[in-house]
Amino acid sequence: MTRLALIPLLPLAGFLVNGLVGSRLPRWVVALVACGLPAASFALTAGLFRELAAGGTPVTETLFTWAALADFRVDAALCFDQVAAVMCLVVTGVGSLIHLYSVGYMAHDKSFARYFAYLTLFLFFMLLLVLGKNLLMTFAGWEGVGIASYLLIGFWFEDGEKNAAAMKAFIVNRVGDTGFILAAFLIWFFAGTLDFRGINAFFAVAQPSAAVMNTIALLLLLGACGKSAQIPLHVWLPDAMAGPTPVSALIHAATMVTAGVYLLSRLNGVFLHAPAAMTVVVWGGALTAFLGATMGLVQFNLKKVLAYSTMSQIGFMFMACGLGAFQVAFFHLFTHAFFKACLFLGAGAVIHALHGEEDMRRMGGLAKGMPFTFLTFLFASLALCGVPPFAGFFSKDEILWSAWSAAGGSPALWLVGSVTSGMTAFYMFRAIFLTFFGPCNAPEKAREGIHEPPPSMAVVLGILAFCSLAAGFIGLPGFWRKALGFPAPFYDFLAPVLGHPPEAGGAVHQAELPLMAIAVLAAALGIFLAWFCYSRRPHWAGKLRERAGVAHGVVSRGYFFDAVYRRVVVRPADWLSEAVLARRVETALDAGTLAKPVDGVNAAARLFSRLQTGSVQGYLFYVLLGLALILCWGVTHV
Amino acid sequence: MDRYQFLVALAGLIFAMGLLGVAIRRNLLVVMMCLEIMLNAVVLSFVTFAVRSQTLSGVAMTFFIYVAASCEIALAMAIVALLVKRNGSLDLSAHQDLKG
Amino acid sequence: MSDSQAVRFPRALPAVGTLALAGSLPRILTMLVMAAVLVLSAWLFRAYDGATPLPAVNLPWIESLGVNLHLAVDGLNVYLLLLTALLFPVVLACAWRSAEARSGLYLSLLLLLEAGLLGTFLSQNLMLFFVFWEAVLIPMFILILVFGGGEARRAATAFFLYTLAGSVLLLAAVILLGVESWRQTGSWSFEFALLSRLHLGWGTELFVFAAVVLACAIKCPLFPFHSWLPLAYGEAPASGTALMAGALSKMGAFGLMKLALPLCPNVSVVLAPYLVLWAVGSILYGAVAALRQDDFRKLVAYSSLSHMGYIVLGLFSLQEAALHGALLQMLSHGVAVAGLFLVLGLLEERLGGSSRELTALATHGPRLAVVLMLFILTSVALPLTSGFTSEFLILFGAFQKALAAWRAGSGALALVAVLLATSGMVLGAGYLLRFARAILFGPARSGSRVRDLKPREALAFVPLLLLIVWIGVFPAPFMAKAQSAVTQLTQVSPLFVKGGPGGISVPQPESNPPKSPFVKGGLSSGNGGADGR
Amino acid sequence: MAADLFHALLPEQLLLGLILLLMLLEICGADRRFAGLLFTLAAGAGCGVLLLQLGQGYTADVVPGEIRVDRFALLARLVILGCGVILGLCSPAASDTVKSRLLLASSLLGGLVIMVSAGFIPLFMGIEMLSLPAFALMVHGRGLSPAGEGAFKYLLMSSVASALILFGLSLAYGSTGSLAIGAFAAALPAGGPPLLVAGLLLLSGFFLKAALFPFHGWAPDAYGSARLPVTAFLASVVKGAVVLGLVRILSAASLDAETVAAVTVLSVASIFYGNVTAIRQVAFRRLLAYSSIAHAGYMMFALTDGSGGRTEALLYYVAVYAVTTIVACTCFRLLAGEGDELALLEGAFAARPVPALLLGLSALSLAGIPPLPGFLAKFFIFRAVIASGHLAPAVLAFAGSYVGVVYYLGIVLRLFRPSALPSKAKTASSPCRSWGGVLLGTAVLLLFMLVPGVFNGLA
Repeated sequence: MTRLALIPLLPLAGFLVNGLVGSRLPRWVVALVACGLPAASFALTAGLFRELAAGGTPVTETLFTWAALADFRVDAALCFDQVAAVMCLVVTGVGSLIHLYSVGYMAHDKSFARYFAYLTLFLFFMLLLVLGKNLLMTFAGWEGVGIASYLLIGFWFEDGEKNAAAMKAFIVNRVGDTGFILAAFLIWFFAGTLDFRGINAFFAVAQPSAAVMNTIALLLLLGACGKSAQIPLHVWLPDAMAGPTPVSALIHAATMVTAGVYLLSRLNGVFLHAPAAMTVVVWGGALTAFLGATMGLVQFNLKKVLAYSTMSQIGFMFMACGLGAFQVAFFHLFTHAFFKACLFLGAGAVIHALHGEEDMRRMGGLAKGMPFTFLTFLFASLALCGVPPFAGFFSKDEILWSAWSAAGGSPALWLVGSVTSGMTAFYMFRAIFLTFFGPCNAPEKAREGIHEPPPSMAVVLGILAFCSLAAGFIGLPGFWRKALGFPAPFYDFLAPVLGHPPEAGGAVHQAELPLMAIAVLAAALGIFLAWFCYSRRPHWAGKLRERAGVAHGVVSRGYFFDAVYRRVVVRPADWLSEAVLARRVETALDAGTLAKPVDGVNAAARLFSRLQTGSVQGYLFYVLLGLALILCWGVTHV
Repeated sequence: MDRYQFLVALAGLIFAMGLLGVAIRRNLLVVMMCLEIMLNAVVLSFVTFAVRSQTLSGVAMTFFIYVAASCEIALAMAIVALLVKRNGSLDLSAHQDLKG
Repeated sequence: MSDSQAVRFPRALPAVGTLALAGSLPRILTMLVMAAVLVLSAWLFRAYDGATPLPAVNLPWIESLGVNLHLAVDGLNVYLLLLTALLFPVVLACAWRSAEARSGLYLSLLLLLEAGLLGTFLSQNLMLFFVFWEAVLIPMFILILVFGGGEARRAATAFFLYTLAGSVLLLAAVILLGVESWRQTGSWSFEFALLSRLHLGWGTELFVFAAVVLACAIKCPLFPFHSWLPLAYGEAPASGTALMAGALSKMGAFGLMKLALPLCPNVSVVLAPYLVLWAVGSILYGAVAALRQDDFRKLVAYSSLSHMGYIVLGLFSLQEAALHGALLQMLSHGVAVAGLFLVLGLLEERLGGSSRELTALATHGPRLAVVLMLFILTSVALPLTSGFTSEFLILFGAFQKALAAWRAGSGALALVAVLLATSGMVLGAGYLLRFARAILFGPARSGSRVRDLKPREALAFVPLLLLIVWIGVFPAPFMAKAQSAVTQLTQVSPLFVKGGPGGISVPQPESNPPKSPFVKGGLSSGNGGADGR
Repeated sequence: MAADLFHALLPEQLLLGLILLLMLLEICGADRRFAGLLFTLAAGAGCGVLLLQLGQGYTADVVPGEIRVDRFALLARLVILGCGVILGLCSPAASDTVKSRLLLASSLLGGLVIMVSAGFIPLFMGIEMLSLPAFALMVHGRGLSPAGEGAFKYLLMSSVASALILFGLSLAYGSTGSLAIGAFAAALPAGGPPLLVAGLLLLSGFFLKAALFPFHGWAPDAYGSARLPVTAFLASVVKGAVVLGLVRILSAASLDAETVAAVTVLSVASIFYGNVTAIRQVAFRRLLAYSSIAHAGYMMFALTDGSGGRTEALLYYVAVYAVTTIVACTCFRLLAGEGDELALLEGAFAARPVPALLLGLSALSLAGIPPLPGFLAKFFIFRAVIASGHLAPAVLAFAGSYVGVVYYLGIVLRLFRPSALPSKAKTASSPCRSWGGVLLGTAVLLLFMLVPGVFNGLA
């Protein structure tokens, strides 16, 4: 059992221990197991990463043969190459931190062990997804992650609403998974292998036809959209906030939602040869980013704001992938994991302090009560808005730059990106001002309860805030690399798998600086507007809302996606099932096959038994009749 | 149409009359008699064929037919006596209790 | 003890058990008998090397007509042998505390049922197969009748007569095959090996195929022939329903695999796409019907209808992976649906049948809830469970075949069907999670009488769950067992298309079928109909 | 010659001796139980002798042209006598007076005579000897009950049948010149119009005696009115002897296409009529009557077979059908005593499990559900029918038998699951002897199930 296999198996062991005997163990043992095992697997990942970074070759390990048929052979195999290393680091790193954070957050919850069992189960499936060497292993992780998120979203299952949200999440994910599985079938039909390396190699050499390539790419995109909550399969993400906040931090910020980007980057061989699909990815990403940001503006629930922000940021990543700049998308994924997790955990601390209150209108003025949380929240927000020197600036700017300069990109695309990042800044700081500044309109008795989160949670917030600050420097954009002469280790590390970022010529580099400046200006403008609307003139927000009127209504109802799905999908299915099938078809079938034949036979029985009149001479008449018939038959035929 | 065919035709005719008699007549005793008529018709045909084919098995059959017929009539009369005692009438249509 | 005696035991033991049970010996003896059968079957499962069928009993029964008691373990029935042997002890363990477990009639009916099922799966003689195929009806009928719910009389009669209607034609087909063997080889024989080598005319083959498909479609059941399903599953005792859904429905699929494919290869190949469409219709119908079903037993019954559709889809894709998937699905669905019904049975037994109180199980009976959730997840085809392995292989194989057929220009019917089947997985998730929500979650009720699962009862479910995870994680050894039978079935179809670029193009189906079998001289004039390729 | 005569017809001699003894007992008014014992002894000895002769493969031309003992004769007589033994054991001591034993023995003797006949004269005598005691048995000890009416109807129709057969025989005699069965069977396929009419008349006569569809009028009334043991006797031994008599005449001759078509139509009609009407019946004996009409249809279906194997199939069918009917009737009487309504069976399984189980199993066997012997019997017949190319009629017959399953199922339903209304099942007094009969019958059925080739086996 080599170290690579241990990485996913340790969280599985954690799940089994906490799941089976967790309720009987004391809480500290459960916490130890839950935090220790992911940490151990983080250590293992770091060890392997160090070897890989020091010029090592990707480690692959075949556990066993899953299916060995005459022509369909697939093994249960893991592969630790550059892309997997980065994802593994993020998953195990952020995962362990969130486990630590959860110990404090869920301290007083009665099913403590069950929570950690589900969380480690999620880690196991995510690692399976990331380390999978072929599409089958990744799909196993893919759906496993779906069921883990179902269990975690519906963790407090007494409340029917939460369970409905969990169900919605799983079913929408399942729609995406159908796309994924169909793509896998198509890939096998043409490439004859499910192995990532084999697929990329095959499609690099022989592309059956543009239509086939685009179909495969679009099906993969459907799968990615399902998992990464991109339009049109994004409706489950806001409802997924029903789960505990650390869950949202882990699943709906750092790891699961980025699985889509991972899949796109993994199968870049397919996407690079499907130009039509690439444009769909780009504009899909851009549209999601923009709509996500607009929806974020109108939210009052703190976690929902962050959820829409995640959706928007991943839209940016999809945009980068669509432009062929997979490594840039990856870098943004890397940095986003840190600051978005920090934001969610910060929000968790706030909600924890206010005993479950999530509505920003009943918060305010928490900066005084929770200075440290406010500071980490501020750091992460600045990173998210792309203010230098925070990590977000470097990764988002690189995306905007490739939006401008890359082959698929165009100034219009860049403009959408910039406007969205401006809006991002606005809604983030709107949240900050509503939560941390201004009068504290929390109910009386809740006010005294406002306190800094316990040290276990604070430490995690600190680390993540620091990473949001420091993570940017390992992937400097082209201009700074030239100016400061530092190399970009992140991109160099990913080069063997995802290739180098598009090395624009020297002259074009000059254009990068003004774009960067514009982006920063947009962010600053967003922050100023938020400050102006929400702390200087709080009543302006109300006026703005009336004037927006119809637009505000549309946006706040999530562009009617939910309503459309309910009317187009859910209600017809129920109608079909209840009105048509249950009432008409089933009863018709029952009557047709069970009731009518029986009545027919009984009627025949009544008719036949009337033949028995009781008179002998009647019987004799039947005999004569029979005899006559036979004789006529005999005579005519002889 | 030599006399054998005539005789056989006659036997057939008598047989048919007996059969119709059984089927139509109401009176129990008359029905019994018609049965006997049918058997006599059969005896006639047997004898005719015996003579035509100059073999004696037809004639032997006649004896057995009469043996069987007499036993049958004896039993039939006993049962008819039972029926008449039960319903008090010789009319066949009175004995129709079993039906359905 | 050589292999041959070994196989006879699983067949004879239940029969012997029945006799012992007529007396007053308690259920312990039944459990011993069933456990012994399980041990033997597991030993046979391991001993079967996947290629040479394990010969067992071969006593002549009706010598003059070539009907002999010929039982053997081969690739096709090795899974079902394990499934049947596993289900019965588990079902009895779950029904251990119930009232019926003390009555001698119940126990002997269970043993008769096991003997009949094992006989059907193991028989290598067509007539013997038919005899067991119908003989299984009697114990099941009496089981529903005596131990069923209020509507038991109607349900039992509907079940018995509906299933029997299918076998009216089947008996005629079986005898016709015997006649063909007599006509072509001079001596009467019903051995499968010999019958599959017979050269049937198109008319005969069509008639036999139609008869077999009709009988199996009722038994499975498939879409239009399922009216007896909700009735029988709703009224039978929990153990009876678990066995019906778990093992009896597999007889339908087994019949298709054992009779339709090998005995009527030409017709199977030509009609395969239509049967694929029919199977997918059944999948979708079952799934949609289960969506709004609030009676839990009927919901699981419709889900079983849908999953049986997957098996038929796998069988008639005539592709290696799909066939493996279908075989695994028989095992996996058998275990999962039996588990679901057993848990429902335990709940009904605890709540005295009032389904109104059957909610918020997760709060009142956490262990029971976990077991139920695991079975639900298997039915949802979650990876690392056997449900995923089988449905992935079925859809994979069906897709490859359908795409190859479409690219070769013989109609996109099958491809559309497979796409619909894949979307069936979303519907599956829909109704099963709705079922989970209705029964497991929701606000706790005060004073609910649900007693949680006792360790001894949980022990009964452990083998089922182990099998589910084993097939889910590591199915390769199972597939090796069935490899010989699957390759033999794929030989059936000359249209077998290898995956990968430039698959062999699909030759056109041979000339249109000549006159129908019912014309008086149609069949009797030697082997009528075209003599195929 | 004399030894040959004695040894060949030993069972008949034994029965004759039994009849004479019974007459003596009747005269000096001896005890009933002794008569029952004597009857069983004689019939049992007869069976023993037959088995011995079968073992030796004994054949004898006792009276050349008239009486011939061959393998079929031995087997057929074994079936008839076997049923006689089981019936003797099953009928309760209370109602089996010496006279009823006498009538039973003489009717059995008639049955045996039919089987050994090689000429039409002994055949005709056998048929009459078979039927007349049966009428007497129906009215014996019933006073002025409707049994008399049932008996009269049966008698009338049976006499008409005999007349028809005789007229047919005379025409056959006319064209073949001799009354030997062999000559008639040989001439049948080639024969001109007179032989065709003779054949049809003969067939109609036998169909009337076997109660096939258009000729079935008398069966429901006769079976419905007689006492249960007598109904069992009528349905099993009398019907069996008639069918085997027909087989004796036709032996292996395959009928021409027209007759086959006519017989097929009648058989299918008879199966459907019998099974469909039986569904509405509420009285057990009338249900048995319609079931026997349907079974007559199955049996006559075998006549359409042209591929050989008909005689073994029919022997097996008659044996299984007869024994199953006797076991069913006896179990019904054990459960419901003298009552006749099916409602008496409600919940009988709970009260008396063993007879209820046996009644259920014999009902399912009559319905033809495998693995019970009833199914094997149907399988043998329809194997021969389909082998001679009649697939469509066979499917129709299977559909008819499927419809029949409904009322057999009704019996099993009532046995195992009492419907809501309270059942007033009163337990009849069951003398130990009838248990012997039921167990013997079940043992024989088990033998038939396990060794179906019993008739081809006994070379």
